[in-house]
Formats: sequence, structure tokens, C-alpha cells
Amino acid sequence: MSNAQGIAEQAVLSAHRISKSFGEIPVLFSIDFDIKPGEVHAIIGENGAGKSTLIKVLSGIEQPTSGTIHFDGKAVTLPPNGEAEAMGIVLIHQELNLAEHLTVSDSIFLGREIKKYGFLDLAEMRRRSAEVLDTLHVHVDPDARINTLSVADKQMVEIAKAISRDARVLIMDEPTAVLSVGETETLFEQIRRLTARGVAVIFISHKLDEIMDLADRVTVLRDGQLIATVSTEALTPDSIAQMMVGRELSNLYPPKHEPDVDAPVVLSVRGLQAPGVNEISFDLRRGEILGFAGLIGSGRTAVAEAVVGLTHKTAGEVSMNGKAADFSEVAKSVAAGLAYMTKDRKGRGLLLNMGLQPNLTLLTLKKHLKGGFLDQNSEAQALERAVRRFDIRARDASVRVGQLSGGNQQKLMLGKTMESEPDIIIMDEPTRGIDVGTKQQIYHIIAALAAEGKSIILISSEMQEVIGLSHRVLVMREGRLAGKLEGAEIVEAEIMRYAAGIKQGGDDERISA
Amino acid sequence: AQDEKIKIGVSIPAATHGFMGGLNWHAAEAEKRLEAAHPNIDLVIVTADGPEDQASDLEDLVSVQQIDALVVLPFESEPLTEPVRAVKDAGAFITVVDRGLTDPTIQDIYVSGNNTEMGVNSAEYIKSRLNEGDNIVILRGIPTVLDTERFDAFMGAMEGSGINVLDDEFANWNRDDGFEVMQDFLSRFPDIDAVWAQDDDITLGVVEAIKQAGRESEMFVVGGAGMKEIIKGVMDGDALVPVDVLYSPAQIATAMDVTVAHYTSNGPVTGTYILGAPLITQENAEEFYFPDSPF
Amino acid sequence: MSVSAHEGAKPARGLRIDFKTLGPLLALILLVILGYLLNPLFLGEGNITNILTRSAFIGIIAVGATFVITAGGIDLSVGSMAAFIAGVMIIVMNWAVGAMGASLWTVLFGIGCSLILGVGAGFINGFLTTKAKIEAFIVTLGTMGIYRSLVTYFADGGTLSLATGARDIYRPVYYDSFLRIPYPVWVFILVAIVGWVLMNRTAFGRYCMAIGSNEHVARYSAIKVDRVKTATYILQGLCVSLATIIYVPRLGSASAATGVLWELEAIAAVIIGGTMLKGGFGRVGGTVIGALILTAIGNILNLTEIISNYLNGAVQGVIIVAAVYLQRGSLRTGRKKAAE
Amino acid sequence: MSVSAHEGAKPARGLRIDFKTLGPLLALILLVILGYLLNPLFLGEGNITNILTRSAFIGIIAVGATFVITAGGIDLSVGSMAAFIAGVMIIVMNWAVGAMGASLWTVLFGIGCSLILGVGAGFINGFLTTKAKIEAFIVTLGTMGIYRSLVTYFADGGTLSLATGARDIYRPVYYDSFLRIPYPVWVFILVAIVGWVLMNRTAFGRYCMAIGSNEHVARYSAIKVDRVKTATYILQGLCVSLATIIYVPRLGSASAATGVLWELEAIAAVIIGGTMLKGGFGRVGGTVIGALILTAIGNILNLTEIISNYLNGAVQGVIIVAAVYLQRGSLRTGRKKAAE
Ligand SMILES: Nc1ncnc2c1ncn2[C@@H]1O[C@H](COP(=O)(O)OP(=O)(O)OP(=O)(O)O)[C@@H](O)[C@H]1O
Ligand SMILES: Nc1ncnc2c1ncn2[C@@H]1O[C@H](COP(=O)(O)OP(=O)(O)OP(=O)(O)O)[C@@H](O)[C@H]1O
Ligand SMILES: [Mg+2]
Ligand SMILES: [Mg+2]
Repeated sequence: MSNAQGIAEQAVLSAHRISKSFGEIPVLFSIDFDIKPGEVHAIIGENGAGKSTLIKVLSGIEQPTSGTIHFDGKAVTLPPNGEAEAMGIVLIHQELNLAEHLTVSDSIFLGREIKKYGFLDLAEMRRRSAEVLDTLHVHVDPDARINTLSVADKQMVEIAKAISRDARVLIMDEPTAVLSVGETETLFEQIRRLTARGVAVIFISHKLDEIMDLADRVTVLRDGQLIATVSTEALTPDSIAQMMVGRELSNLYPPKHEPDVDAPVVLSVRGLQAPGVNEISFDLRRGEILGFAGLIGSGRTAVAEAVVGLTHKTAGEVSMNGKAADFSEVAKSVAAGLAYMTKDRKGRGLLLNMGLQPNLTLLTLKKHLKGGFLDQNSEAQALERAVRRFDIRARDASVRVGQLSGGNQQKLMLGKTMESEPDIIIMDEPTRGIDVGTKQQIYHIIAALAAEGKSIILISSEMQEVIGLSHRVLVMREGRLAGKLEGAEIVEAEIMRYAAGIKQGGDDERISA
Repeated sequence: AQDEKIKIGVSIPAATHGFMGGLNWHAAEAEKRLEAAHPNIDLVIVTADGPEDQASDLEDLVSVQQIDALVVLPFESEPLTEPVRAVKDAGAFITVVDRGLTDPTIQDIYVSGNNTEMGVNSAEYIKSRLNEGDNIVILRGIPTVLDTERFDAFMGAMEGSGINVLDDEFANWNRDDGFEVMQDFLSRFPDIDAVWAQDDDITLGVVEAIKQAGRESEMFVVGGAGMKEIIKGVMDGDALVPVDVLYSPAQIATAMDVTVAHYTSNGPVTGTYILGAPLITQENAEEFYFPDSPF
Repeated sequence: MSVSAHEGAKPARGLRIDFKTLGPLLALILLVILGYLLNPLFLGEGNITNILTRSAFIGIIAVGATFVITAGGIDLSVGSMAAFIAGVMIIVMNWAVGAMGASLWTVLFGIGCSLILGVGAGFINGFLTTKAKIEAFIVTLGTMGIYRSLVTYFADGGTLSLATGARDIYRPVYYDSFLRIPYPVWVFILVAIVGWVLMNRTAFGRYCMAIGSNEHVARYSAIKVDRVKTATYILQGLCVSLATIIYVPRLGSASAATGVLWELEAIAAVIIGGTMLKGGFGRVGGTVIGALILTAIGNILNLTEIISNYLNGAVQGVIIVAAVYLQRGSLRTGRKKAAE
Repeated sequence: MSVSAHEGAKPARGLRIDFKTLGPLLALILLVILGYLLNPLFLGEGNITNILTRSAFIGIIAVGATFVITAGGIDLSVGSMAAFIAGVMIIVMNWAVGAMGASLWTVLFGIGCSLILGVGAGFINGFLTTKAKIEAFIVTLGTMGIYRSLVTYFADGGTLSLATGARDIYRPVYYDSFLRIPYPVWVFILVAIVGWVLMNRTAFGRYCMAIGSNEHVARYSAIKVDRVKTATYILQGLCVSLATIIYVPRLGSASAATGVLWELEAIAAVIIGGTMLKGGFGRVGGTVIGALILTAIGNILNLTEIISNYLNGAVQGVIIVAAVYLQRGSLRTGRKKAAE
């Protein structure tokens, strides 16, 4: 989509020959970039290509090692620590960047509180928060504390926070990574509303259809180099992918092997009740990929967490291979060969202040004991294996995980989960923030695992992913199973209908009003 | 029934080190003894961790215990003068123990241990044993008024004796600190002829350090207070700790006795009772030996 | 989709907040009942006044500590700082009495000095933690030793006492009342209100919480983290100074024994009140109740003779743990109810 | 590409680790030089032995505290716990002497009791923090008061002294040496080595760091968080018990004054050593050096006369802050260098 009349001649923000190194490690090489008012300029590239670093430079969070930045045509040195917000440059960080103890309304106005007579005007802030949240169709209480929100809601709060500021340049680093179709649509509506008002938007995403949908121009980065800046009309998803990865991406999804309907049931859940989960029953067969679709907050995560023993289930039975498997803690489920990979990599998945190796082996440390002591060689080997298998790219293996690019963190977490060699894997948003090239790899890994006889539950907000990989799809809505799809029924429209509550039922009689 | 009873509040510092422990024990024993002997007397003991805490205790004794008389061993003299005056103004009979208030007119009875005399007597004994040019070291308590009083008196008495005071350090009325400070004195000074440890808890640590260094024959130690272990040693003729200077924690019991006597005897009891700080030697040690006391 | 859930959640949240505030209050109420049962005079006007007045010292200091802790710091130096400020105040006022005779000005002069010292001492703690980047624990452990030593040194191992002239003028500040409420209690009430407003109704309070919760986030939100953190220490210093100003007329003296372990009591009051030691979430109201709980425990121990004096500390320990358990317990029930 | 990057990274990491370990060591070396300049006797064999032996108590306790703090907890009860265990040990051994006469068994019996008490006390702290979900600060503040009171109570406010018979048998444990190194130092060395291995070479150490770093991540990584946390407190209790076992033969007594403020010293040693108070990162080696630094400061102050005694605390404070500043300073330079 283009917004021709909105795009003015002069760039509001531009970067010339920007380079950036962290210590001795170069990350960006002489990048040129500009953004005009009313334009959506997308940045794409593989994981670790330097997208986040570039926009951090563009918002003053990081200072470039060399090169200049122009704002409104004048060369400027952007102030650090988000102070550039005062100039109208607003950034949504790739990783959630909220103080967990504050309330939603506090977070939205953090750093630029509304005051009356020098005191906080709480009512006004609450009102305005509610307003912004409402335009985004997010239904969270402005007084709720951040640590009680789901990852997706947190992301929406971040978006609300950014939108509520008087931005001239709004920079969004993978805002849609945890959002499902509905939320993404709302977000795009808002972005279009803003660009219509002349706001310039820089947008990073690994979802190429979103790029095609939203962006006016696309800049492609690879290994810190600028590959090209082109207008969206000149592109197809395939050509973008090719530019990003440097090779043809023919089949994103591997061919589905035929589901074996006679394969034994390895995981059976009956009448599961837990916080956020209402009467869920399903079976998972050997070698099956079972997709879980649904809107945000529909309870998919809650099901997974109750099954593996992270939360207490209040009723229902879980059995594995016909034996009761009521896990009271995760350690037991891991030992039984059932692993859960969280979607909240920052808060639940990885120790950000530690290195790659301790993170990778944390779940399976017992495997790396020799005579009761940790065998660091064996740990190092595991890391090497994971680095190869999941193509984890750290410019410097000593970096703390918090310094890895978002996608590489995700890959590390995948590696960590797979280290436990589970028979059943519940993957919660496994490709969150992962570039198309790697996504393809991961899809192939998932398919291969299924072919090997492992069973997989795939929770994903990316509809295509669920459709492309799953043998069967369960759709959840408000904590209940809303529908069950198989084979040719698995199409986007059908899933949406169940997820939105337009269609109900399925083959299970218990699914009623 | 409560009204007929005479309630006597006893406010003392908490049992944070040996001497105060002894004092607490003697107070508790005296309470049992006096309450048994005089059914119309009720004693209430409260303990404090510091001057301000003690001031609070005094308020509580007046407002909730509604005492008729107060026996108080002030944590520090000056800060507690006004709070004790307030108790007096509330109509109570006041007995002050050990550390005098800055305004002596407040008290009806004063039972005094004697820090000055303790310092002087210790100095006199050391002077009697040593010659000009001999060396001593001093271990002090916690930097407080009472420690300073003892120390100043001791130094005053030593003046002109020609005996060198090599150094003094705080040992906080604590055996462990006494042990460590003495260890360091021993490694620092090759020639020490006497140690003024000022307190029997410190003495015990000092003695261990001297024994560890194997320098028992070189010096002697003068402590203070009258701890039973030390008195026993003096009785048995211990050469390392040949004497002790009394600074008895039992003074609190004396004070409680005379205060009760004020209510139970016929004549009024007031005035000052100075207990003194006599030197305890092998000859008189028996009189000061209470094997059942915890101190 | 989530509209119904949204509405359903509202009352639950109200319930949760209620419980959070109720926690420490409940513990305090139980303690008051216990006190009354042990000795009905516990609720006598005199005793209540005493408890309130006493809790003022720790309470005022603890209000300051609430900010430091909320912003993720800790200040171990407050007790020593109080002793130090009291000592210097006395020295200064005595000098003023000597130079110009005792007058109201003497006292005001002393109070002024106290405020300056409090702010200065707070600034030093703040500077060393933020600029020199030394852990707050170590910095304030260090200044704790330094201040305590300095008082001892100034007092030559003894007590510093306020000259009688100044004493007489200053005395009413502790002992007199306004509307039957002693001045220290008024100061406490004032500090508590200002503290509460600062924490809950100003950007500063938000910044403290944000910093304690996640320093990176705070930094990225253009909050001047170092400045806010330093400000919490200065605020703490100011609170210590205020506490000292009402402390000095009580006993008219300062020594090495002044304010010993106040830091522990202050921190305990803060945490009993529901603020988290790791920072991120501060409750001034809870702190006030925490200070009252601590003072009430000490008072109750003086009400009765059923427990050996030697066990005072044990009883205190048990009550503190029980009080916190109670409030956390009720909190959890509250949460569970809200979830169901 | 990433394999080569991986290899290229190795030396940088080595450098950083070097600096981190060097920090406290550097401070210690400077302190030793200072000590020597003030009084050459500082480096005499006797004095060195004294310092090492003394640092054993705090050091052993601090090794335990390193685990508690690394896992995000805190234990304020260690000093009181030591006094309590020492007291009970003495009571028990005296009883045994009375019942069966003094023999090696008496002492072994006492030691056994000490170990059981240490583990038990640690378990109580751990249980109350993890299961009753009360803040560690409050729990251990409570048990601190309780243990201290109990010793005072057992000792009737006075001192518990070990019967002479048992004393004579037990005494060598503190005073004798093996290869000219006193037994307490051997115990310290052993505890330090075991602690180091546990922290750096076992799953347990890794779990402690993970929990202190992010409890959620730890839980999601199938770590039994409550169990590991409880284990750190038990380990702490065990360390206190070991420290007590070598403490009791020194003076053969325990009283209310035993172990006062050891908790503060232990925590200070841990933090001087480079472990973070917030948890997530523990260094046993640093803790050992931290304990040596603290002991050396006290020793140096006793070896010189240039400073007024009243100012000891101030000097101590200044040195601690300076030592930590030094190491953080060198750390920062180190990091910068590694980064450039
Ligand atoms: N603070 C830092 N210190 C050291 N290296 C860093 C730091 N921040 C980023 N890097 C490195 O810079 C490179 C580029 O990272 P960046 O986050 O910009 O990638 P990205 O393109 O956003 O990737 P993704 O799609 O995975 O988010 C990565 O190799 C990363 O490890
Ligand atoms: N412990 C809990 N207590 C109360 N409510 C809960 C709890 N856990 C989850 N919920 C609620 O259950 C609903 C489902 O949340 P869940 O995170 O499982 O959804 P999801 O389908 O995985 O979506 P998302 O992608 O947003 O995470 C949400 O409304 C959430 O607030
Ligand atoms: Mg990125
Ligand atoms: Mg009685």
C-alpha cells in the first residue's frame, strides 16, 4: 500500500554512512537510511543482521561509531536513553521493555507523566490509557500490573505507549512477533491512521506478508551491510526473501507426511481445568503435529502450562502413553519426555545476564555431569551442536544472552528445549522473531521430528505456520475448545471463524454455547 | 487487690555481655526472693537495648505498670536524667544504681558501684607490682561514659609512676575481641609486664591469648567485676590473674533490697550506698565467690 | 472477546488491593488486641500517646527508607547518621549558647545544621552508589562505621549533652502537644502524608518504582536514574535529620549508643509494611503501620511479666515473622479468591 | 561463520575473568602492603597465622552466605545461630561429661549435635522463606532474635562455659596445627574448596545462580526452586555449624555476646568478594578474600597507634569502601579493555 500524497520530499530522519561496533565487533557497516513523513519504511534481514542495532542508533539508544544522523535536515547527535522522544522519535524495543511492577497506565506514561499542580493526574492518565488501549481493541485494565499480563498484552501496552506519544518518527522493532492476526490488523489500522497524519514509521518484521501489506519502502540488511532500499511495489515476497537470505526460498513449509491415524495416543488430556482453562480434552498421537490456534489470551499457553505442571490444574486428567501423568512440577514432565518451550523468552526462557552455554544446558544440566561434577567439555560440545543445528549466530560467544539478537535468542531457547530430547514437545510460538530463512530450517526440523515419531503441539499465532505444519488443528476461544480441524478443513477462514466465536462446535459434543 | 500492692519497677540494660548478664541474673533472683518474702511487693523488671529504649521503658513503667517506686541503672547518665525526673514527677520513689544522674536531687537512694575507684584500685595494684620502666597494655570496653571514667581514673593514678602504657584498644567487653586484641598486642610488643583488662570477660580472652603465645610467666592480668571463674582462680592462687577488682553485678540486688526496705521497714530509707570496688586477693576471695551465679 | 473477562476482573482487583492494604493493618489490630488482653492499660491514653510518639523516630526514618528500598537501594547508615547528626547538633547548639546565649535562635540554628547535615550525608551515600558505582550495601556499611566513630570521637567516648539553656527551650518540641497530640506525632503524620503523596502522586515516586523494578527500562524511558537514586538517599538523609530533630529534645544528648540498630528496625518496618526488599514496589502507608507494629511489640513486652526478659528478643522475632506471615497469608487468600 | 566467532571469543572472556578475580585480590595486596608499612610485624609468621585463623570463622560462614545470596536470599541469623549452636554444644557436652566423664566421645557428641542443629536451623530458615513465602529478610531477622534470646536464656544472662575435662580434649582443635597451619585454617581451606567446586562445578551452583538471576526462568527450566533455595539455607546452617565447631574450643564458652554482628561481616565479605547482593552471580573465591580483607583491617588497626581508637570504625568503613571501589574500578577498566 502506498500513501503517495502523504510522503513529503524531505526526509524527517536520515542516517549517512552509519557504522557501529560493539567493542571490536562490527555490527553495522556504513549504512544509509532515511524516512519521510507519512511513510512506512520497513527494515528486514536475517537474525543478527543488525536491524535492531540500526534503529537503536536512529533513536539515540546507541551512539554510532561513525557516520552522521540528520533530523529535519540538520545534523544532530541524538541524546541517549530515550531522551530523543522529546524530539518526537519514539521507539518500541524488540524485547518487551516494561517495568513489571508498574501498572499499565503508569507504564504508558512513564517518563512523561501528566501532572496537575505538580501532582500526577492519575484519573486523566487512566482515562487516556483506556482510550489508547481502546483504539487498539486491547481489553486490559489500566490499573492492572504489568506482571499479571500475558506477553501479547504486554506487547500491546508497549504499542499503546508508543502510539500515545506525540511521535514524528515511530520506530517499531518486531511489534507483531507475538501478535495474532486480529491484533496485527488493529495495529496496522492505527499505523495507517498515524501515517495519514504525517507520522513516519519504521517497521521491522520477519513476516513478509505484513511488509507487503504495510510498507512503502523496504530496506534489506544482511550481515550488517545494506543490500538495497526498494519500493514495495517492485517486490514479491519471494524476491524479498531472496534478498534477505541470499538464496531462493522455494518451499517454506516441508511437505506434510500422512498422519498415521492408527498411531498410538501418546498424550491424552481429559477435562482439564486450570486458571484460564475450561474443560479441555484432546489426544496427541505419535508422530503428529497438533496445532493450537486462537486469539491472544484464548488460553493456549494456559493449557500447556497446566499440562506440564507449571500451574496447578484444578481438575482433569493427563496421561502419557496410557499412564496417568499428573505432573506436579516441570522437572517431572521433562523427565517423562514432555518438554514445554515458553513463548516468553525474556521473562521465562533465558537468563539474560548469563552466557550461551549455561543457558543452553540449564534444563538438562544433569546430562552434563561426570562423576557428579559438571563436564564443561560436554557442555561446550552441546553448544557447538546447537549452534550448528539451529544456526545460532553470536558475533562473540562470550556475549551474554541479553546481547544476542532477538531471533538468535529464540534459536538458543529452541536448542535448550531440544537438549532434553523430548518425545513430546509443546512449542509456544517457536518462530517468534525468527527470519524466514531460519524459519524454513525450523519448520523442517519440526517436520523431521514428527517423522521420527516425536509428537509436537504447536501453539502459534501465525496462522500460516499452524496451517502449513499441523496435521490437526484445535482452535481455542476464551479458555475452551471452540473447534477441531483436520486435513483439508485446515484453512485460515475456518480457523478464524472458530477463534472469533462466529462458528462453534466441531466433533466434540461438549463444545456448546 | 492490685491497689494494695506496691509496685516497684526495675529498669536495667539487657544482658548483652557478661557483666550485664550477671546484673540481670541478680535482679531476677532478688525479685523472686523479695516477692516471696513480701507478698505486698510486686517487682517488675524491664530491660533495654540502649538509652532511648530505656527512656521508653520508663514511660511504660509509669503509664501501664503504674509503679510506686523505680530502681534504675541508667544506660548513660545524662540522657536518662530527664526521663527519670519524669518518673519522679509522676510520684515514684527513685533508686539510682551505679551510674549517677546529672541531677542527684532526683534520686531518693543512690547505690553506687564505683568506676573511678575501680580504675584507681587497679592502677594501685599494678603500680605495687611493677617498677619504673615496665610496660603495660590496656584493653578497654565499649566507648561509653563508664568505660571512659574507669580509663581516666586509671590513667590518672598511673601518672608519674614511670610505667609505660604501650597502647590501649577497645575489646568491647567481649571475650573474642579480648582474645584477638591481646593476640595482636602480643605480636606487637615483645615485652609486656602487665595487662589491665578492666573486665573479667575480656580477661578470659586475654588469658587464652597469653597461653597460646606461651608467655604466661612474663606478665599478669588485672580484670574487674568479680566473675566467679576469675574469683575461683584468685582463690586458687592463679599467678596469671592474681587479683580481681570487684564491680559487683549484685549491686542491683542491694538496690532492690533497700528500695523494698523503704516500704517494709519502719523508718524511711534514703541516702547513698557506695559499694566500693575493693581489690579481691587470695586472702579475701572466698567472700566474693558465688558458685551459683551465672557470672 | 475479552470484554466480559475484563468486567469480571474489576471487583476482583478491588478485593486484591483491599487485602494488600489490610495485611499489615490486620497484624497491627491483632497486636493491639493482644496488648489489651495482656493489660487493659495498653489502650490507656497515656500509653497510646507514648507508642505513637516513640514510633515517630523509626517511622520517619522508615518513610525515607521506603523510597531508597523501592528504588532498589538500601541504607544501613541511618542509625549512625542519626547519632552523628544529633552529636553535631548538640555541639553546634552548645557553641551557639556559649557565643550568644540560649535563645530560640540557638535551636533553629541547630535544626538548620541538622537539615544540612542530613541532606549532605544522604548525598554522599547517593553519590558513592551512583557515581562511584559501589554497591549501596557496602557504601552505607562504610558510612555507618564512619558516622558512629565520629560521634564517639566528638564525645570522647562519652556523652554529648545539650546545654541546659538550650535544652529548656528545645524540650517542648518533644514533650508538648497540639490538640493533645505530641509534636513528634504531628511531624510523623506530616512526613507520612508527604511521603505517601510523593510515592503515589508524583512522578518521582513512579520513577523510584520503575528504577527498582527495572533499571534499564527506567533508563530507556529518559528517567535520570542516577539523579533519582541520589534523591532517594537525600530524602532518606532528610528523614533521618527530621527524626533527629525530634529525638534530641527527648534525651538532650547523643553518644555512641544513640540510634544503634535503627537501620535494622527501619528496614524491618518497611518490609513488614509490604514493600519488597528487591525494590520496584513501595508502600508508605504500610511502612507507617510497620513502624507502629514494631513499637507496639516493644511496648507489649513491657506490659507483662509472663515472659522472661531474656526471651524478649525471641518473642519479638516470633511476632514479626507471624505478623508478616499473617499479612502475606491474607494476601494470598485474597489473590486466590480473585483468581477463582 | 559462528564457529570462528566462537573461537575468537575465548581470549576476551579469559581476560574478563582475570580482572574479576583480580579485583578483591588487588585490594587485599594493597592492604597487606599498607599493613607492612605501618608495622613490619604485620608480616611476621605469628601475625599471619593469627589473621588466617581468625578469618576462618567469618570466612566459613561467608562461604555459606555466598550460596544464599547468589540464589537471591539473605540470612541475617548466622551470628545468633552460631551463638545458639555454641551454647547448646556446651550444654550438651557438659551434660555428657557429667554423665559419662570427659572423653573424645564427648567432643564428637558435641560436634554431632552442632551439625544437626546447623542443618535444622538452616532448614527452618529455608522452609519459612520458601513454603511460608515470608521474605528472607524478615524470616532471618526473626530467627536472629530468637536464637540470640535462647542463648541468653540458656546462659541465664551469663556465660555458658565448657567443663574443664572436655575443654582439654577439645582445645587442640583450635590451637594445634598440622604442617604449621592451624586446624581452623585447614577447615577454612576445605570449606572454601568444597564451596568453590559446588558453586562452579556442580549443577547445584548453576541452579543457585539461575534462581538468583531469574526465578521464573529457573522454574521453567525444571529446577526445583524451593528445594534449591532451602538447600542454600541448609548449607549456610552447616557452615555456621562448622565455624562454631572450631570456635568453641577457642575460649570454651558462649554467651549473648557471641557472634554479634557476624551476619553483617559475613555479608560484607561476600559482597567485597564480588558477589552481587541481588543474586545471580556468586564467587566463592572472592568471598574468601573478602573475609581475609575484613580480618586484616581489624588486625592492622590493632597494630598501629596513629589513629585514635575512637576512629577505628571510621577507618574500617573507609577501607572497605575504598577496597570495593578499587576492585570495581579495575573491573570496569578491565571490561572496557576487553570491550575495546
Ligand atoms: N550490546 C551488544 N553487545 C555486543 N553485541 C551486540 C550488542 N547488541 C547487539 N549485538 C550484536 O549485534 C548483532 C546484530 O544484532 P541486532 O540485534 O541488531 O540484530 P537484528 O537484525 O535485530 O536481529 P533479530 O532479527 O534477530 O532481532 C548481533 O550479532 C548481536 O549479537
Ligand atoms: N494463573 C492465572 N490466573 C488467572 N488467569 C490466568 C492465569 N493464567 C492465564 N490466565 C488467563 O487465561 C487466559 C489465557 O491466557 P494464555 O496466556 O494461556 O493465552 P494464549 O492463548 O496463550 O494467548 P497469548 O498468546 O496471549 O499468550 C488469559 O486471559 C489469562 O489472563
Ligand atoms: Mg532485532
Ligand atoms: Mg514480678
